[in-house]
Amino acid sequence: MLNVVECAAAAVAPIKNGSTVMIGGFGVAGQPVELIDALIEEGATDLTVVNNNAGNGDVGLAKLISLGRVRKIICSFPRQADSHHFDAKYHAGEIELEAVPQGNLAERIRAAGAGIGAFFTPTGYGTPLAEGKEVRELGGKMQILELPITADFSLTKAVTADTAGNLVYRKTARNFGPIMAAAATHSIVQVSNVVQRGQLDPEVVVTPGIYVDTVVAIDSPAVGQA
Amino acid sequence: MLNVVECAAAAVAPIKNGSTVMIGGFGVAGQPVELIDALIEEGATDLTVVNNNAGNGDVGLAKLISLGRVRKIICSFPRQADSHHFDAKYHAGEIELEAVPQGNLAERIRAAGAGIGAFFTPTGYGTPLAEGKEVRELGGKMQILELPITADFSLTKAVTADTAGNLVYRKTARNFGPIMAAAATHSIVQVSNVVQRGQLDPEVVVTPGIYVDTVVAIDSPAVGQA
Amino acid sequence: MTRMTRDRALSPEELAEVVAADIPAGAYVNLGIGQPTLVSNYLTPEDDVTLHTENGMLGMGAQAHGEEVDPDLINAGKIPVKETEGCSYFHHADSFAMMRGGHLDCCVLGAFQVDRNGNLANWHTGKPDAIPAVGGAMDLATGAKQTFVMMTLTAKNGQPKLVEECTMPLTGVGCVSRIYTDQAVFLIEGDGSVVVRETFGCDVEAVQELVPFALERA
Amino acid sequence: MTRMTRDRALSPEELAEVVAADIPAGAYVNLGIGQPTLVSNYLTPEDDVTLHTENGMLGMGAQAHGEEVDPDLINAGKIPVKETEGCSYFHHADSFAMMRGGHLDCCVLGAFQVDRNGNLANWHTGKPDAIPAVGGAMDLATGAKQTFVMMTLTAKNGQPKLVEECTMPLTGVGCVSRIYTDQAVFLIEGDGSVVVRETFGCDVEAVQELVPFALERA
Repeated sequence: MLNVVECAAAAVAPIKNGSTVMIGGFGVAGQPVELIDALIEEGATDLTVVNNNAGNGDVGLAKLISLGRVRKIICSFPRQADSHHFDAKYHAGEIELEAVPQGNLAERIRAAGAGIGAFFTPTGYGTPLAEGKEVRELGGKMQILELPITADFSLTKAVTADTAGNLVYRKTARNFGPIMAAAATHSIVQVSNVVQRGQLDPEVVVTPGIYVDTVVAIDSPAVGQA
Repeated sequence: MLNVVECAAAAVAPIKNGSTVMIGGFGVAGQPVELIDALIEEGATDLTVVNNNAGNGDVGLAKLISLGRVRKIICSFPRQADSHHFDAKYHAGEIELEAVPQGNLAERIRAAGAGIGAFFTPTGYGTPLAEGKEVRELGGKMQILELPITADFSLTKAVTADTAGNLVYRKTARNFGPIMAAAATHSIVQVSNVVQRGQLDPEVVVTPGIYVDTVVAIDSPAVGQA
Repeated sequence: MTRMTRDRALSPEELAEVVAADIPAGAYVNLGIGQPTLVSNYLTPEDDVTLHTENGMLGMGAQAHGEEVDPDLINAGKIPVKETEGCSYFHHADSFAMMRGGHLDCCVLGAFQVDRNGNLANWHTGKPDAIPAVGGAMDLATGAKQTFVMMTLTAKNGQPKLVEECTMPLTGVGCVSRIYTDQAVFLIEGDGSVVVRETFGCDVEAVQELVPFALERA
Repeated sequence: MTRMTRDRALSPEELAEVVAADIPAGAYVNLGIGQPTLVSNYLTPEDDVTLHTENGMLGMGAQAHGEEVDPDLINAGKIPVKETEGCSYFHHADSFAMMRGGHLDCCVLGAFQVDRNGNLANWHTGKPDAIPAVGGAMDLATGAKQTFVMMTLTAKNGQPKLVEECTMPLTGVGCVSRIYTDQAVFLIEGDGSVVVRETFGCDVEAVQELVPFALERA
């Protein structure tokens, strides 16, 4: 049942040491900035984080990493121009990295939400990222076996939630939001606004409320107009 | 590139003997009635059909079966009160049946469209429908290996297409439409109306145009109001 | 919640009311075709239970009648239904992913047989000439967090339906957690033991006579 | 289409124009980050080419500037872009399913190395202390119907980039079908042979000197 909370701190309060936390967003689009900040404040450590990247600059996920709170990161693209906090921890052997092709990352997250125990994919076959993985020829293609990525919590961002927990997103900020909310045992979503049941057209709901545990409305800086 | 044709006959003309054809719909909702009728007229035989059922009454898929045009059917629920044409052909040994749990049917169709070579699922483990399938314990559950269901053609129904091929559906008539259009090499869709590019909100498109090859606008009997 | 005392075997409607009372507030639930559908009649708005139908809808409403009927809005039994506020639509793979991914709190299914290990047989009588038709039963039985069975305790021919080991082809392995019958409610413990939670119009001894293995008392 | 004759090695912009001319009308295309992005400048409305960006959009438009910038609308390189008429949005798994399911007609990628069997290395230099960062490159290389590479024929240090066998960690196996370089366009035949389709500002002999295996002539 949906829990609508008053502030980001209350939303992330259940996250305990040792949790696996999926964090949505691709670049700034869909990044749950205020939830990440609340997680930094809240203090949970020894975290495994699932994100497309490994933090940028000095804030958000980068700050969480710099504080030594992340034990392991599962992502597709850790190395960036401004991923210096991750880079330093990685070279110091203080953070574990599981680098995953972005499509395998998305499909493995989807598999966790969809009850798929494992799947074969051609992506990654013959590359260092397939080392140690089971290989099989299927449909005339060499494929590797990939496992679901599950999580205790997900932190994602949508634009509007209704009081049934249904979510709609905005443009490319949708990205990992729907699949992470479905994959996590406890999904936490920040939205710009919460409306009453019946205010969202059932045809356009992207994430049905069954996947949403906690919603918090946060006044985000105004976004541009399309 | 999208091909908008004038009539159902032109839409199904490419379907040749021996083709595998997915047909959308769950009950009457989403059933591409006019496309099925055109396929009956068009004459292709030795077909493999993928549908949730095996025909009802004396029209549509039931008629196609009664005419001896279907070599094999892949479906979840063949036996119904009015599936007498299928029942007769089946008991006469004149049609091959692959009975698939409905969720495995949907997921196997999705896998074909998504480039997944095979997947493990708990559904069906320990049942007669898993006989001969590979079994493995994953995530503490016994699971079976399922392969994608591909098709040469799909016949589905949506409510509106734009000239880029984007589709939106109506209520529970959505059902198998999006996954069948994505899985088939050549997807054929009947819609109630075609609008210009830009007339559908990009946030609410359910099937992006990349999955749609042929569209035909057909005046269907008016549907009820929500 | 106070358990009602009853002095006779229950009608399907009465049993549906017992099942409805056991569904937690706020739950997401799928009710199988047939007798389980009756459960929806005993869910109140205060229960805030959301119904899933596997043909692509969450927040399914009551059966539609007359002018409310919309051919594009039906349930898994192909019966016209209505919307509820807060409902949503999705395609078949997303709908079954919801079920198979363990997101439904509970499903209620009918059964031919259930055995002491929670194995379920409800899709195929096992007759050699029967046409296999499974629909979504295997996905529901295996995918929901809890699978409740609603059935009569014995078949029309008097044969037990709660058995030592299913003889009919299985729908799912070890998936049933509770059995609601006209004469008693049973809890499947997972270690082969089955507890009689309550009886209707008879005592545990009478129920025991209809079940071919030793039952546990609550 | 008439092939232009050129009398010198091509600039990245000129090469992008060559690639654009080879993309069939009506194609669905993904352009990799960096030099491949230039190709979009040479696609005309008449080409009716639809661009995919793996962060969840089909029908991606041109780069956004000034007041057009919307932080919720970016491409895979995290650069603000615009919509086109007929565009659509979807989540990451749906976006990669589109790519991995073989629905894109073509993708254009940069490369560190390509070898005669179409193996591609473009994500990792192989240095032991390098942090592996692959993004969507492996999905694109393996998933698109055709993978085109755009690169200089030799690295800055003069080393060949079209090689007998890749020495850097692979991105994909046998996935490249054409290589567009500043000095020539190559067709990968799949049997280990590589055909020089055209040269820019040099003859085939000069190109052969920069490639460590025997090339075929068109």
